[in-house]
Amino acid sequence: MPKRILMTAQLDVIHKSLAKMTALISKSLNNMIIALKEQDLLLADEVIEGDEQIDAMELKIEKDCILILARHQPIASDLRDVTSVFRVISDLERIGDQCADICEYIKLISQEEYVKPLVDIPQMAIECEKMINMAIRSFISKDLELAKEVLMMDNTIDDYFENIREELIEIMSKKPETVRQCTYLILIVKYLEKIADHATNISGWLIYNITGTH
Amino acid sequence: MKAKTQDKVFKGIMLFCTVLVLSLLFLILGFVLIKGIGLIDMHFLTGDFDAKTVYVDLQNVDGLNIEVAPIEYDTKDYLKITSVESGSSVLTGISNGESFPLKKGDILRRIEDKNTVGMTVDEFNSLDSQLSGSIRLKVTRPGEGIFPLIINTLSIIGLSLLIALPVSLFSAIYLAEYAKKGKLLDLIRFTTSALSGIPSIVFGLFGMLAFVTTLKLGFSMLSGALTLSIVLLPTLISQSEEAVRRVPLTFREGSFALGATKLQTIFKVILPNALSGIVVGVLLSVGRIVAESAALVLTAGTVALIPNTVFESASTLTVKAYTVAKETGDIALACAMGIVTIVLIIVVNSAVGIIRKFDKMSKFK
Amino acid sequence: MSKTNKRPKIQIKNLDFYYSDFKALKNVNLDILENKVTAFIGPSGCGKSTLLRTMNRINDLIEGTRIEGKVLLDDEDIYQDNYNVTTLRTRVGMVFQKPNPFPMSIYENIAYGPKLNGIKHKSQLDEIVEQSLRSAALWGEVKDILQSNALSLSGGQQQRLCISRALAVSPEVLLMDEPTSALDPISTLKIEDLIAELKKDYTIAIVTHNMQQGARVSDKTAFFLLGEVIEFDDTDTIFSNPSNPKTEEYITGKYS
Amino acid sequence: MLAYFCNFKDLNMRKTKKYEPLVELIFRISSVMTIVAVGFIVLFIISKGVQPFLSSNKEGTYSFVKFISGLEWRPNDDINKAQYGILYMIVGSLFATGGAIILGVPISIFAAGYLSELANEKVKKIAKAGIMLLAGIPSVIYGVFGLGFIVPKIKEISPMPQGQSLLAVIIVLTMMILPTMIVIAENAIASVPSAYRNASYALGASKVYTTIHVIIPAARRGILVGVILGVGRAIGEAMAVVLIAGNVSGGIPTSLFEPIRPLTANVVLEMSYATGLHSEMLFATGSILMLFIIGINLVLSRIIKRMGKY
Repeated sequence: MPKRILMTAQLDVIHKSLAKMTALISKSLNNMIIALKEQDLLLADEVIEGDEQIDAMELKIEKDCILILARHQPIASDLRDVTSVFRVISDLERIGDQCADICEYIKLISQEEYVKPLVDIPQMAIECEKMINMAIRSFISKDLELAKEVLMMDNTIDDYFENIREELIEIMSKKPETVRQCTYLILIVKYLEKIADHATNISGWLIYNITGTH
Repeated sequence: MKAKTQDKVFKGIMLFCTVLVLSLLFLILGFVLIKGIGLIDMHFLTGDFDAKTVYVDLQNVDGLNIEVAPIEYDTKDYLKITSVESGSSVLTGISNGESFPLKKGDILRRIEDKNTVGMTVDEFNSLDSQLSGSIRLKVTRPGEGIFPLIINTLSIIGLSLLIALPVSLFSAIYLAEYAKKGKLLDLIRFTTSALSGIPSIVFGLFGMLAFVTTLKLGFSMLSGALTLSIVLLPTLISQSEEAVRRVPLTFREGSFALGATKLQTIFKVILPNALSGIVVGVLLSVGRIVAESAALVLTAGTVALIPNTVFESASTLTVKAYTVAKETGDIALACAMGIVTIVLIIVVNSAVGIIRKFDKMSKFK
Repeated sequence: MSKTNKRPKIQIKNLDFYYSDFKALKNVNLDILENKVTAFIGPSGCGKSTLLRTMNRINDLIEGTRIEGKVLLDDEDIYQDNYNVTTLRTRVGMVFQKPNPFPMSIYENIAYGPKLNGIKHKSQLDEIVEQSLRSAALWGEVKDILQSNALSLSGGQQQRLCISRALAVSPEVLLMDEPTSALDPISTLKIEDLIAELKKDYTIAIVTHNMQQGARVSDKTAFFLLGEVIEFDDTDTIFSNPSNPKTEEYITGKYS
Repeated sequence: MLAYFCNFKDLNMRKTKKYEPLVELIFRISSVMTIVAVGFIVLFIISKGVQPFLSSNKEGTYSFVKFISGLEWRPNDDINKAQYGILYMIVGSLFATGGAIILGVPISIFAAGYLSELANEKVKKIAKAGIMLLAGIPSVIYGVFGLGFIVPKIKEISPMPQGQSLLAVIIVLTMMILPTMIVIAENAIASVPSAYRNASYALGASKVYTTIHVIIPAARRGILVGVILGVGRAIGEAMAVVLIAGNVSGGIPTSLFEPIRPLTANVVLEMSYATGLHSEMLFATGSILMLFIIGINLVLSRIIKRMGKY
């Protein structure tokens, strides 16, 4: 049977770049969490700069995907493979941006004493990181079960978000001087919740890639 | 490099063979022309083949130029007419009731009761002036004219085509339009190719056995023509069938679409368009008959006269060329006849060429 | 798609080509890069096949053709006087549109070229035959039926046989004149895979009226229209972002 | 208006419908004519040819073995003095035909190859017209040419007193069958698909190399058909051969210069005046000739079929 050498070679290039990009994303996530916990200004900057590299990767993969569509007219499973990659990279890029935004806020409140020792937020962040990594792994290794699990985890993240948000609002209502820091913390938590949403998107695209349905 | 020399060698061989074959053509044509051209003149083309001797009655003998001339098949010298002036009385000669005008080349054997052997021209003139009233001359008109042979050839062509053409045409139509695959069709194809493989001497044997003896037609133009019609079947059938098949399918569909029946389509659409192919078949057959001799020798006989009826023997040009070469060994006369047959064949071939070219041009694919 | 600019194997320099008085090619200038696949695309009658056939001078066989300009093979003009045409054709092989194996055995077909060039002893011929069949990805399918008649093979197999026959004279360039237009889709893709393999050792120029095939197999693409090269560039550019509007029209199928 | 048309059409339909089957029957009958013709020919000749060997034959009988193996042909009204052996004629015919084929086939293949592949248009047209004419020339003219030109030439170099000989027959037969074989071989070679030529040139082969190694082998089926026709015409030729064969009355030829009496000559020479047993023996000679030709055709066409696979 014909092996369509050139096309499979192109697909490999894309998958390798994707793997590289996802590695960058999980590194940024991890750094972001550490920066959040230790209010490490240097690490936050590193994450922010790292985001440009992620954006560049996204552009390259996008160009490769377009070329393979133009040059090799992939169909059926190959087509789903390319289109799902094409869409997933925008989710990944968004995740990168959100990590950078979180770090911006971390920097803003890095000099202050945290209003309360952060326990839930880092926990939520770790939960997000786990979810993202699972989503990425499920996408790359095309693991349908793993992807479904990721979808389940979304609710836990949402609960975190509600509780932390209510807690912070309560703090703010009692101690007006903490309003600035708490707002930033609420924004950080909001970003974490959106990161989780992207994870579900990634899994959703994997499910589409395998089954052809959303 | 080795292939290069190999190329040269092969090219040399191929060129040599082609030149050899064409030189054969010039060799034969040259031989036949050189040997035979001398004999060809009006007399040769229009005269009878066999010499004949008659008694001619004349009022008087004037306006006549004669000379003493030896005759091939006779050692003695006779008086030969060199030319006849117009209006000369000899043109009114009568031989047993029919007019028999004397003409150039006739030999005067006797005048009244005097033999002209050894007579000089003056003696003849002085003798003739003494006589008055009607004079009787004994005259021999030499033969070796091929006029009857040409006529016989043409009539045999006509007769055999008359027999063979309808059968071949109907057979071609059947093969092209009606025949279905199967045993019968295979048998027809096999026998047609077998016919074209049988040598003409075997046809001659068959013709002699079937027509000459069994049907008691004797050595005659009819039995010759019947034999030939069988010889022609393969050529006529294959050419006509091919011509019919070449008529494009769209013609048939058009005609059927108008409600025409199969027969109407065949006669109104297919045959008219296949005409040129059929005519080529006829011409090729004419060429074959002109070249034919073996089949005719044993069936149409070797009499060099124009028969009054179809049941009398009639020799064609080639048959007589054979007998002349075989019996008298007269190469020159045979070659002269050969020239005429070759001319006929050239005419036929070029006609075929023209029709094929014209046919191509009128083809609209 | 590596962008490195490879050495040009064949250079076409302001080439005009005439069939008696019809000008089939007008001032064509392009380079065929070594070990790359260059595709010629364009509507039928645009001269793409004519150009291909000038590269091994097989157009010489057609009476009344005339050429102006240069065709350089390794910087040597193949149309200069007393240039040895037969050696040219052993260096520039050609595969035709309809598979045309000789009516001989598979072995004879492939051995024809080497024998023609003076290779005689059997052991050498056997080796060349196997090697050519392997490089045309046909060895597995025919190694036990080498003596059977080439015409008994399938269309795709016959075309690969013709390719291996061309490879048997170890050409440097392989010209392919619409090699798959007479083949079924599966055989077509097999031939395209073969081209992808062959380009490692041979420079390939391919004419195709099927744009998608051009996109799939080639590194460089030239778009022809009415005997002129409208655009010649990397296949990536031609098929994603062509500069000339006529090319755009053609490859998007809006060409009238 | 419409009514008129319908009426007209019905009339037309009824008229032709009636005749159609009758005319089609005529077509069918005429198509069978070739079978009838061949049937009668074989029947008549074989039945007449077999008679002299049947004991019931009123003209007297002659032993088939003596006929087939005899080396003397001396017809005689007195049955016991008559000799009707044709073995030496068969050998003569075979030698002559064999010689013509050995000479003719290579020449015709090479000439056809040149004409079809290497000659330019003008030369091709003229040469083909010339060859068509050669093919059309009556065999008697070949005989006359043989008698007038070849026989004297052979006489000069031949140890025998007269020029009529096996050699003369071979030369004339070759000249006669060359055009037929060339025309058929040229058609066969020309109809080899040009894809093979392109393929061969593209491999660097020259025109001549391609013609010799690809085109002619590819056309060998057509060429063999031409050879079969050539053989048929050579062995069946009568008129030309009679003039130059010498028609000796006995003895198997041991050299090219010896005169021979081919089967066909035997028939033509004596048929017109032969009677009774003598004429039946001539028919027997004819049937032997026919069997030969049918045999050769079957054998060679079998070869062609077997060659079919390439």
